[in-house]
Amino acid sequence: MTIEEGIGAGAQGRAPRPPIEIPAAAWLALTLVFVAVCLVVARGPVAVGQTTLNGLIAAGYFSLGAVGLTLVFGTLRIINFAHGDLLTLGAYLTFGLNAMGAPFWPAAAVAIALTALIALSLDYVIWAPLRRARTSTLQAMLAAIGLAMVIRFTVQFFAGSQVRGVGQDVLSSINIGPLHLGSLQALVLVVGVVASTLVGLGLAFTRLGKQIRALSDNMALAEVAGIDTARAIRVVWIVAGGLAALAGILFAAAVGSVNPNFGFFTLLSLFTAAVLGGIGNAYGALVGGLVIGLAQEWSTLFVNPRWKPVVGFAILIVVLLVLPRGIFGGSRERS
Amino acid sequence: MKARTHPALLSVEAVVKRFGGVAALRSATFAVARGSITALIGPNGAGKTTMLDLISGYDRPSSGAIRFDGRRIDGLATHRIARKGVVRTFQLTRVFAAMSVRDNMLVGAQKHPGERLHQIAFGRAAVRHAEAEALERAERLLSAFALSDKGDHYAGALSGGQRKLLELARALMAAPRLVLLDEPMAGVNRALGRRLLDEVERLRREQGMTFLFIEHDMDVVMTRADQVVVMAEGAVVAAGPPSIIRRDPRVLDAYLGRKANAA
Amino acid sequence: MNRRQSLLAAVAVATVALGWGPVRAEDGVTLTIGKLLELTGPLSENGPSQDKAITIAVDYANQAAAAAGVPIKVSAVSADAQGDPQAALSAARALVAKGASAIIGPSITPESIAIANGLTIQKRISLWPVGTSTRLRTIKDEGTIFRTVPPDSLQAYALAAAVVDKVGDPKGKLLSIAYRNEPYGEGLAKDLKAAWTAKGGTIQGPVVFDPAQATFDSEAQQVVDHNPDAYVVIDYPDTFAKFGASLVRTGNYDAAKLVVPDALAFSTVPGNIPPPALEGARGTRGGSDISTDAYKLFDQLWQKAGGVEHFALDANSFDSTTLVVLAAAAAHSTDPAALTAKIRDVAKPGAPKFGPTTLGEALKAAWSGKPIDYVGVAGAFEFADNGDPTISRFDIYEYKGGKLDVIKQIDAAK
Amino acid sequence: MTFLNLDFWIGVGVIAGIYGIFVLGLQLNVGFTGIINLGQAGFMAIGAYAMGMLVVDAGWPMALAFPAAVGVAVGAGLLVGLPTLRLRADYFGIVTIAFSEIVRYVLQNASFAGGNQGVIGYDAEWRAFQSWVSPHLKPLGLDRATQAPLLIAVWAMLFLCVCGLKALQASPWGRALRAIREDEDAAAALGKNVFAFKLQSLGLAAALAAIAGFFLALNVTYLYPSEFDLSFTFFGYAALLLGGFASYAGAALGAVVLCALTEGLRFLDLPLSSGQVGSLRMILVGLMLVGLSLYRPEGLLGNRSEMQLRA
Repeated sequence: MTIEEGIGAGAQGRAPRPPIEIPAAAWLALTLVFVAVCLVVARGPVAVGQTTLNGLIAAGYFSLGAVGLTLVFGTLRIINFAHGDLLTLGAYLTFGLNAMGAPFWPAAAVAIALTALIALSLDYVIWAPLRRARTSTLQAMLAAIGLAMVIRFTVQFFAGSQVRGVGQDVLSSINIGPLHLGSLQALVLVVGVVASTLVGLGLAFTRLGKQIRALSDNMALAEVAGIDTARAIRVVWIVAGGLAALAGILFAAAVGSVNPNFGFFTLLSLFTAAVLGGIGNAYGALVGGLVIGLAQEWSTLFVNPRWKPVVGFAILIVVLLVLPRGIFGGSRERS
Repeated sequence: MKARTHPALLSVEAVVKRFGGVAALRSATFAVARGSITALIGPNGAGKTTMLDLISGYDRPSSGAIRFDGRRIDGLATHRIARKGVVRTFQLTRVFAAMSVRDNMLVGAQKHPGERLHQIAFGRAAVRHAEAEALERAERLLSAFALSDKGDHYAGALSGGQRKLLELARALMAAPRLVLLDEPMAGVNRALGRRLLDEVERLRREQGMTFLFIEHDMDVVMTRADQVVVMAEGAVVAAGPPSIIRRDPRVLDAYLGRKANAA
Repeated sequence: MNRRQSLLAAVAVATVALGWGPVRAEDGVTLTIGKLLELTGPLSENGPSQDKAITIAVDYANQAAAAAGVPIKVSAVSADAQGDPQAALSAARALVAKGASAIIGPSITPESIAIANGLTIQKRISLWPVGTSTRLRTIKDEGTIFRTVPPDSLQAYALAAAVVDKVGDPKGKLLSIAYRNEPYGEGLAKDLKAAWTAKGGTIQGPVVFDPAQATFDSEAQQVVDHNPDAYVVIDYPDTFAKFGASLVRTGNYDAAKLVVPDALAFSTVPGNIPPPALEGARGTRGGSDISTDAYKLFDQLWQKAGGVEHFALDANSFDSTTLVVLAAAAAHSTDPAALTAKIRDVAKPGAPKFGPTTLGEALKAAWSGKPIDYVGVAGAFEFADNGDPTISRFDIYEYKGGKLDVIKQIDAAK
Repeated sequence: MTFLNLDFWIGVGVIAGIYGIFVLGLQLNVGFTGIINLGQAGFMAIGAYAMGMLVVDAGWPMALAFPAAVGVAVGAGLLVGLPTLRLRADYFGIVTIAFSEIVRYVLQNASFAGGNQGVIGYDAEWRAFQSWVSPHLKPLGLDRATQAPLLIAVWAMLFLCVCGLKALQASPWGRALRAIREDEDAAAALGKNVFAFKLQSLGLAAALAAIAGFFLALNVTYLYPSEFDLSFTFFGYAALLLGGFASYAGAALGAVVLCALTEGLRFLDLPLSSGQVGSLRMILVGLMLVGLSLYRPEGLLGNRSEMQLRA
């Protein structure tokens, strides 16, 4: 991209994209409603209602986990394979503090702060040097794969690989007529929606948010324009690390029992949600999570649930081919 | 039916290009005569580089047509247009930094059998022959641009000026019919600049090549170009031989930014 | 002998002299057992409990041998199979390199087949896999593979019998089947479906769920739909902790209607499985006439050792280890091939019976060369020629107050 | 000495050779064309399963099934590349991950590929050949080693592939590929059909993955979906990074060093529980990956100057 085009593009039309693409969101909502109606006709309201609720819960897990991932990926161009293990780190720090006598939720709050701090210090130790050496996306990806192993197996070194009960009440559920959802699951859903919306609003309307979005569009340009990129990057890592820990803790509490692999196993679903929604877009993570969650749960109405994981991946490929920048990413754009 | 040889090798007809909401090009129209050296001038942001991008297929026009030798090329992919004999250099020179200067040149060779897997396996003689021919052509061009001693150096290790010369020499490897140059003189010292322009004139004289180049240095434009196209704010405001353009009031307005009435 | 062969011979002599190689001396036997565990990778939740089960068996055998005056000392070396057949093959070789005379584990069939074909069959090293897939029987193991886990075909009959015992005549009765997407579940579900429909019952499902999912609510709903007369869920403890909670949350799940196979048989239910998911449920497990007190002893040893809770099929690893010790005692040697040859002599049908509570006498009898029939915690073995246990006796147990209580024994062959 | 066990190190040599061939494909894609192919394990699965099913279900001789399986994998490579190679590099990487996971789940759930029961019995001809060859290895003292013939076969194929790829890389085709890696747009402006070259590169990488899959199938004698999960691709990239992004020989060396390192660590006996030793092994591999990316991104054989020019 030549300088003239760069400045031209920056100034003329492609200012950092407004957070919500009104048409895309409306178009998507319509499709989902339409599909839901067809399903009700085919499989009856209760079955569809319940699977929709299950889909929303899955959407809560995916979007809460994907917000931090999409923020880092969008802003710093890092395919952070270690993000899943930040979820595990948050959960196991909570177990550690809990075992030392702290009650569960206060321990969780401390664990979230600790994980955010660790994510931040990892930026100093690994990501900042890589940025300074201007290494390729592939180099950063390999460092992320290595970091993922270091975090996962350090947790396993101390906590052991056996399955561990989290001890929260996974049985209590809320009944809406014939439908039901676990109360902890409802918490995950609410926190997932709230977190991605808050981050979305923060990106859109706060000064810091605009700086972070400028960062994601063109780091060099942002620096030239006088943005304190170091501070913006610090905030990105604190938010991403904290949200990852929150997601990990709620996931473990709602699921009820985990082992150190759980963060890594959900990573691909988080990627799918982030990429589907459009990288760097917090609402995208919510929408991406919603699309996959609903599609996977709805698929169980027609196909044996053994195919659920394939549904998620198939949707990712199809949407990426049609909208190469994800649902909110907008149309084709030169790499 | 032999292709009718149009008077104009390249004709740009009412080309518009919008980025998001803003029009970088507002219906530009001009022609480049066969065998001519045409300069494309105008203030920054006039859309000159965008025009080069559209002609070379790096980007697509929003509307309008671009014809080369009578046939439309504005929908074709870059490599298809290049194979028709339209090559370009970039404003920020783009050499293959981690490859040797000689390899950079050899990549420029066209229709090289060695680039097709089945030829490597079954057409080994043709490959050797084409490679020898390409090597000989590369050496000739390198010496014409005073780069023959740099053959084995990394292209990335060359100075800014030398890189520009390499990029041009590489473009000429393809024996092109139309060469698009994006500020070829930028960063090149005067002596080398003169040598480059002499080489351009020699190629036009000996091989009938046509050149369209973006240039800001007015005395180069006035002495070397036989046609000039003036652009401002995404439109062509004037076109013609340097002697007329020099006196045309619209050119002055274009540079001073006054709202000149379009050509 | 060219130079190369003499060098190899010299190395061989050196190792024997230093006591690392197989020893046939009269004074005593120092047996090394190879633990092939899933310590990292997708199945790493299995590793710690298998490790503990084998370690307990080794310690218990050492105590019993010392008490009975049998000169055999047992130690163990471990290696990580990583849930990947190639890594498992290399891990098995590392165990043999560290002097292991037999290999306990790995926990999935692909790894067992890779190790058998790549190493243990040719070197006649006994392999004690936990996997139950029928594929393991298609390879010619030349008597080197032994399984203390009952084959799917037998356990499927036991499961069907357990359900009949609960709901009575299968005609017109709806059985809902669900299993975790892997060989263990698939094999058992197929045979159970055949057994149940053969008795006139009808089947719902099988619902197959992928262990790495975030939620299992839709799958759980399908299991309890149409209010079936009974459900069979074939799963491992880690996923069942999540799946069980989803079942309870459906609102119309009754644990008393649930029947589970031996992978979910624990003397005390692990803490992470919500009690309402299993309380009152029934299950099947390899049985013998000393089941109850053998299991009590195993549970005492397990609780006394501390550390991880029960997981799947840990009693089977305990028995495999004990049988290897007995075979080494019978063979007076730690040479893998000699040990392998004696395994059937320590589980010979009709020979005097011994169990975990009488391990000292069993070791003495084995050391003196007399054939014995060792009955383990997970049932009697008496290996068929393909290494599967022939005994078709199964315990039907019920969970009361989070404890496993054997309520009945049946013979699945009939 | 338990550490110098011949059988063990022959086994490690076989695994290193399989990874070597697998990584050559990655080197061609990443090192020489600039496409981040994270679906290599998927192509390997397609190659291995195609061979297995052709022998077991269709009764083909292995000598025919193997080349046919490579062809199937190349076809899969082209089919995947056609719609996706125009995506941005990191998006293409993620799509290829999705592809390789879909392949794994289909193999596990579809009945045609044996599902959870896998595929077995395809290696009868090879085992016959192996038992015929073993005695002839007596002069080398390898007659008792279980996998010696496989070791020789794998490394012969690896050597062949390295030579073939080196010749390709020196050809104008290879030069065009490197130009595309340096600057796609400049290469296109010189008349190179960038998309076609990338597709050929991906197809060739799929062929190499299939060859690696063939030898993996012979090594483990039983095809099962979890043998081809993402960790295989990640481990391959670790070997590639270790070897350096500049040469095929470097890629093969990276595979050998990494396998020798990780398998050698099995003899680490520390006063820790077996679970902790297992975790420690993986932590060390992870630290190596991070360390290499930070302090020696060009790996063992790559040259730093070339990388700096490119930055």
